[in-house]
Amino acid sequence: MIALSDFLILGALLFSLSVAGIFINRKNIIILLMCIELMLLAVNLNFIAFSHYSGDIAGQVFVFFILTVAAAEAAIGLAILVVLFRNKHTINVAELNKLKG
Amino acid sequence: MTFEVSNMVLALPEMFMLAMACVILLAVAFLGKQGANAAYGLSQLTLAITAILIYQSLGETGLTFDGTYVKDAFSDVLKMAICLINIAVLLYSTTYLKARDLFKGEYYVLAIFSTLGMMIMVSAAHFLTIYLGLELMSLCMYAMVAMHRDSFIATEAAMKYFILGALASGMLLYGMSIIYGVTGNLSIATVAEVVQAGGLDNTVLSFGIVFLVIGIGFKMGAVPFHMWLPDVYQGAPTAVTLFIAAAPKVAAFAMAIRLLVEGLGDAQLYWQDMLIMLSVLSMIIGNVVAIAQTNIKRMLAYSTISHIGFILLGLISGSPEGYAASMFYALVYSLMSMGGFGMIILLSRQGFEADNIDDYKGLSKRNPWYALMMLILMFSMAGIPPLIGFYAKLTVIKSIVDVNLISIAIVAVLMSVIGAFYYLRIIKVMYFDTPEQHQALEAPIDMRLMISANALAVLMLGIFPGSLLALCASVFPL
Amino acid sequence: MFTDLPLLSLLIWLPVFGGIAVLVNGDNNPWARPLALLISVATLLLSIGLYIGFDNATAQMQFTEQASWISAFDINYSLGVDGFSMPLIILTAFSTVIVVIAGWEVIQDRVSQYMAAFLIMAGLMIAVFSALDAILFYVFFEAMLIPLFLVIGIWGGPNRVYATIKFFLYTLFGSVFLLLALLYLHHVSGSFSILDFHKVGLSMQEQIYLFLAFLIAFAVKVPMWPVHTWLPDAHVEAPTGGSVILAAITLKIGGYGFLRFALPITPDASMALDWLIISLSLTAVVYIGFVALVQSDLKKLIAYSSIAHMGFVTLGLFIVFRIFANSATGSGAELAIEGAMVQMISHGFIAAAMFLCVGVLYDRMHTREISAYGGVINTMPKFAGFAVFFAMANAGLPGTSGFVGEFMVILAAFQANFWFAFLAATTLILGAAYTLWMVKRVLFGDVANDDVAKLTDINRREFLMLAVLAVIVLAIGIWPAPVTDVMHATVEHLLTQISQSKL
Amino acid sequence: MTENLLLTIAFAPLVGSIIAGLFGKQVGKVWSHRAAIAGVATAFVLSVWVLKLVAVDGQTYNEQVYQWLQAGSLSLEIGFMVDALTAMMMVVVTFVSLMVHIYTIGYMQEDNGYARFFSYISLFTFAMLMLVMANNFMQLFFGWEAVGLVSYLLIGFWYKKPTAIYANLKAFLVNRVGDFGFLLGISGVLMYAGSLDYVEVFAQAPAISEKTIAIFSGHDWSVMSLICILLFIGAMGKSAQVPLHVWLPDSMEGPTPISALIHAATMVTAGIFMVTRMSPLFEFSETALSFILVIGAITALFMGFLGLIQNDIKRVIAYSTLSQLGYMTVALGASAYAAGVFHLMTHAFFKALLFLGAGSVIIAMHHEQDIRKMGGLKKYMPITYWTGLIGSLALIGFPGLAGFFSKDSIIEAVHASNLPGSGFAYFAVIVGVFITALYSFRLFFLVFHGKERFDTHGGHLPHESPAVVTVPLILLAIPSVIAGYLIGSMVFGDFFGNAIIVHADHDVLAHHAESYHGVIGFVLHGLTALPFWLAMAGVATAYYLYLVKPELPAKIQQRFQWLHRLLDNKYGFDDFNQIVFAGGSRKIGQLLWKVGDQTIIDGAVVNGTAKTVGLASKLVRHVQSGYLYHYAFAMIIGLWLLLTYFVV
Repeated sequence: MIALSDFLILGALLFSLSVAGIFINRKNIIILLMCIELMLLAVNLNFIAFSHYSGDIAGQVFVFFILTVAAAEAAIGLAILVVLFRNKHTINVAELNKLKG
Repeated sequence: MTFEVSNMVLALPEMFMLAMACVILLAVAFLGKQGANAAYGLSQLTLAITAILIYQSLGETGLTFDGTYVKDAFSDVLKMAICLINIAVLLYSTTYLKARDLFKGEYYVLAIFSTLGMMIMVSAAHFLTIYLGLELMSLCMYAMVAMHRDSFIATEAAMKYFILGALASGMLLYGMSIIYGVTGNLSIATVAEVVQAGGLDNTVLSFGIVFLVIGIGFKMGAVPFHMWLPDVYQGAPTAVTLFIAAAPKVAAFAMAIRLLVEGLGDAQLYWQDMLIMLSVLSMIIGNVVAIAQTNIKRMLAYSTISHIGFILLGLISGSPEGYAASMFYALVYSLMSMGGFGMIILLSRQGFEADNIDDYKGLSKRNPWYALMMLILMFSMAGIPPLIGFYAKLTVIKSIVDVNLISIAIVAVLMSVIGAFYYLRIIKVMYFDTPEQHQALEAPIDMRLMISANALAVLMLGIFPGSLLALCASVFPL
Repeated sequence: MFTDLPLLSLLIWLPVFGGIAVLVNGDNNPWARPLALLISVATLLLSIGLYIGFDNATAQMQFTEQASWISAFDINYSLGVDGFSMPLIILTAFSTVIVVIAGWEVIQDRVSQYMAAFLIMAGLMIAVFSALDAILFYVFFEAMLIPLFLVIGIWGGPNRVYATIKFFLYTLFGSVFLLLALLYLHHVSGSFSILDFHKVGLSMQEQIYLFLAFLIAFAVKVPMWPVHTWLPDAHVEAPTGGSVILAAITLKIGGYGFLRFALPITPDASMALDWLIISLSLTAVVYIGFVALVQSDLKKLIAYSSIAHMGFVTLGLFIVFRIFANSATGSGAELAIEGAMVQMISHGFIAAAMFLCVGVLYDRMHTREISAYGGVINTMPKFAGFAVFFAMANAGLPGTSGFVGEFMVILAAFQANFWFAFLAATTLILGAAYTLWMVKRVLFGDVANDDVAKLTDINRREFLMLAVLAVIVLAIGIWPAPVTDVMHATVEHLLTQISQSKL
Repeated sequence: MTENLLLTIAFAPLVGSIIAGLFGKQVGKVWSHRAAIAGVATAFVLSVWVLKLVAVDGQTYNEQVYQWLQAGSLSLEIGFMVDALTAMMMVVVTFVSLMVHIYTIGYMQEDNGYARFFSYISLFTFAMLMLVMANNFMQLFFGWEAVGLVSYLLIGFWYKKPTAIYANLKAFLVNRVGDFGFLLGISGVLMYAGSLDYVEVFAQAPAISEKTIAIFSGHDWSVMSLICILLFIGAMGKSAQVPLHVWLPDSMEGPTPISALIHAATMVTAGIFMVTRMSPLFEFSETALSFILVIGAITALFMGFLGLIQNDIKRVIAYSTLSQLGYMTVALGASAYAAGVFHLMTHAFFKALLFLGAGSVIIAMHHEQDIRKMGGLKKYMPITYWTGLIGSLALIGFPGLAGFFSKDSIIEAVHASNLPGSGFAYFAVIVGVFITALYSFRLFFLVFHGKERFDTHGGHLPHESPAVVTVPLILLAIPSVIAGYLIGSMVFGDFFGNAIIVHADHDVLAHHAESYHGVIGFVLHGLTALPFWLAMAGVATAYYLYLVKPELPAKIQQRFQWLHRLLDNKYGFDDFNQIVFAGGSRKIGQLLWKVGDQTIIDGAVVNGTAKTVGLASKLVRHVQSGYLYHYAFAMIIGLWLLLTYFVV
């Protein structure tokens, strides 16, 4: 029998991983998008775990919504990425520094 | 069943707006070129009618959609405010877009959907509703920022905004999940009851609250979650900056109220100190860094950050007066920033963004009237009476003085003195320097009238702030 | 007869709306000047109505008006005057007329904006003196900065930007603490009425903090040493009219603030900290006296002398506690307070006159450097006559209003402590020294250079305004009773207020 | 005696002044001087009438004209008080003033400030009358400063002369130093008497004399001494007592009539008058009295020395004025107020006479003032000569002339005084007699006798001045001769009644009033007394040095270089003031301004703060690096902060 805390720890790990990915990765914006997806999944894991252990279905419903929104989010993100590439001909994070100060 | 249907009426404005949004979408899709004009007209119409609908239904309150959606005085006032603000915003931005062949229907579609998102946030009674509203609003805004496809900085700004926004909403969700875990509930009202009942694991609770606060802080743009704000404000086309700067702050404020006050009101002692940290940092960083700016959009971005610091003060006080004060401040702020960015649009034209402070040299000689309007707006932002900005500061500071947080009050007033400097610099440039270029204005008449009305409203509300203050006070019963 | 119409509101809003009217008339409109003059004169007449209708016998607020303004915080539009504010209101109305006349020919750029700024400012300042609601007071107290900021910035000298921003931030810095104090007082008293503030009881610690807040706010306005450095810069850069208003009215708001807020609201703290104010005031008198001696710029010199003269105001206001303590005869305290008031009023006229004199010279020579002048009396005898007269008034010569205030305060200071009087009295020497040395270098001697030789004597307009001022200065000097009689009752009331502890 | 009478006396000159001053251009020269003279003449005639009322009918007057100001229980008023002292002063002032007015017609003939001059001197007369007629300290101070103002204006009358405008500034400032003390004295009076009205204050005198004040903690001083000394400091300024005497010689830069009227006869004696008026106070403070005594003695003696080496005709007389003022002050110190005032009166006459005579000479010499370039004028200007002789004899106290009586009574009084310092004072006044005679006749001989050293401007020989000049000389000569005969009533009699209060234990006059048996006796006694012989010796020395052996003085000067240098730069007072006070205060000013205001307050604090904020702004903005991962990192920092602070 897996304890709730195990799920939570896993979720936390995934979350931390994705966050770390966002600010450690300096190469590729696609990776950032993946990290974001990962983060959402970590959250989903939390929700499901909680809803399972508290026997409340709402959490799992929430997850469905999150998944949908995540898809939309990814779409927008990729769209922006395309525009960006058209302008800059690169998707290197380190070159996004025109705006500063 | 009938009961259900009749109950749906509570959400009539949103449903109407949703329908219209789809209509506009189709119009843009099928009408092609003329689509833009139609879209513009329709969206203004939509906003106006929605405002009217809300006005009609004032006073009716209640829950619907299985308690995920609430209609109360608070939501009505804010939603109406959002619609009215956006009417002006669309008017301003249209001028801008037309001048730069960015005049496309998509802008309006996105704007209306985003507005819908804000309204949903305002009316949310459930974590899920909040999340959906938030995302609806944000996703549209990401797209709007990137709308100017050929602009480097716009796309860069969009990307930054998107990534960080997503990160923030991820954290918000994580926080929600924790709260859900602790309280076993997602409906704000029930969460509140559970928290009130107590006996929860405070560590975990505050752990969750931290993430919620981050989510709110990001949407509002509070230090240290503000990094996106200057870049986006500067990078986005002014029309979009205007849109982002005005109404969403109101929505974000509403989200803060829903989550922290209504949901976790009894956990106040946890989030109060966190907000104090954010607020003080925001006031200091915002005001100090703004001084060094030469780009007026960026300067206004930092000034926004400092204003957010002030808005948070009201929440910190944890009293109904305080919440009312914050709400007042949020509304006043969006009025002022609308005017500020509107003025930039007014003075800009094809190939000239008018976003450098030096572009304002000798404005009072070129066209004294708009210099005067800008002067009013700037002094108002600086919080000098008899302009509305002063009462905003007055009320929030009053609210924290009333809860004896004098030291924070002192920080606040000192920062407002530092802040006064960069607003004065704009006025100095407009009035004391000699003009460099003598281009006449190109803005159409409706734009001119609107901006004058906007600035004069700042003045008149400053002379008679009573009604607006009373309104804000009325939605937070003691 | 005057009490039945809302005189104070008229006094406030007539110039404000008049100013707006002038403003919308637009520049290069020939009517801008006459209209402005008309409005200012009308205001002056109204204010004289105030004097006529004023009842000397009572310390109650008179001509009171009450209307709800911001019901949410029960902030009211409540006005009223007593023996302290009434003379200052008249002074304001009068100075405005003078300013309008002074700018008649001199100002050619954006005339209507100039006139409008001063008219609006006049209204706001009258409102400051007549506001009985703390927030109302603060609103006007701050709003007044806007026109002054523009006046100095737009029509000012070469270094105006630095001066005007320094002036604005300096004063803003001071006044935000006033705001905090007012909010705190509302917190404890549950009302924004100043008169309620007078009644609310406060612990010593509260009083100390509140007093310090008041001190910062009003010390900057007065200005007291060491927060005085904005004044010389502002004066030097300001146009003549700006300097006149600055010296004649805005400085008085500081002194008025002490009378209206610091003393009655925090009597115990005032008593505990009077040594602070007294020492700062005496520093102002002596230190600034020496500084004024070495100024090479006419306006700077007069600005510094203003600071020194305002030192007498704050001194007079805060020696009363010591007089209570050790004076055999009771009249010392009244002397001190009334002396301070008279000093404020008289300084209003004299400083205005001095700045007008400098303005007259500056319009002709376009320099304020003392060294650029010399022997002006040869080419401008009429002007020299006035200049010497006002210089003497500035040096506190008996028979001029300049003497009255200083005399009263010194008499009173002796009753507080010999050394206070001793240091204060040094102004007899220092004041005479810097003023007359300037007179010697500017007016006397043989014609110094061709520019001076080319000077033309004052015209009818300049003669008029200087003559009017001279008459007033002389009149007050010879018979100050009419000025002081209106404040006896109010002073008595204040003294009873501050003599009973709030602890 | 009615209020209107007194008001007329005071304001007639003012009216004249206003007419001459404000409308001088319109009415023209002639009418301006007519107006002015008419005003003063009226004042004079009525003053004589008032004197009659007081002296003969024994009336006195003390009423308020109007209330100047009220504060609490204190009421400050403008009012008149007329008793013997006042009446006498009024007559002296208006008489001399009238003489000077007439004289001025001739003296200022060619000056284009003619009308202005008349308006000034009439204004002065008004101010002086207000001063002497005051019935309270406040009004006294009014007149006090007003005469100072007019003196300032008149010394700088020729405003193009650098020396003149230097002198008038100096005069005003030095006087202000005196007024500084005076005002403090008045404040003291108010504090301890609770009023500024003479009568009320004098009534309180005994009570006040009991009180003490701790100026420096631990040392209790007698309040009365403090007040009296402070008041006397005022007198030192006006009446040019060491060390505040420095302005008087320089004031000679003004036109000669002014030197006669203001800087010899009337204004400078205001101090003497004031102390006399305050005798009810001063009598209670022996400390103050001996302070006065010593100051007076120093002035009397050492200023006399300076007279010896001056070559400017007016400066010689100026120093003699200083020395005579010293005599009067000594008299006050010895409580011989009557004698002091008596000398004040006689001195007013003969010193005015001498000045106007000098003026007459100056006209004749075409405004040459150096006595070494004169000589032998006797035959050219007889009237000036004889009146000058009378004046000089009166000055040195030749028996029978006015100066003799007043000066002798002072010397006697000092002799009889037993206050600390009276010994020195007696020595000073005795030696003073010799010195006085010496410089007076040095001047006299150098100007009127000996060979003619002036250049005759191509044959233009000097000639007697016109009648408007000579008539006043004659009119002044008369009282210079006969005024002394009033001694019986004024000094030894009860003319002053209770205008002057003297305590029995130092009433020196009363003590040798006993030995007074009429004028003749006094004169005869004088012929045998030491002062007379000293005076004669002085005259003889002068005769020998400047007529018999004119080369001798130069030799002596060679011999006593150091002494001459010492006297020549007037004991170094001027240099000292110039360097220490004038220079010092400018240095302090510079220091406070540059360091205090500009460097510390503005530089460090005000602009320093601004700079700091600006700097911070420039630094902090670099945190906004523009890199996404930094932004994200910032958010993580925020998260970490919140977690660490508020969770664990």
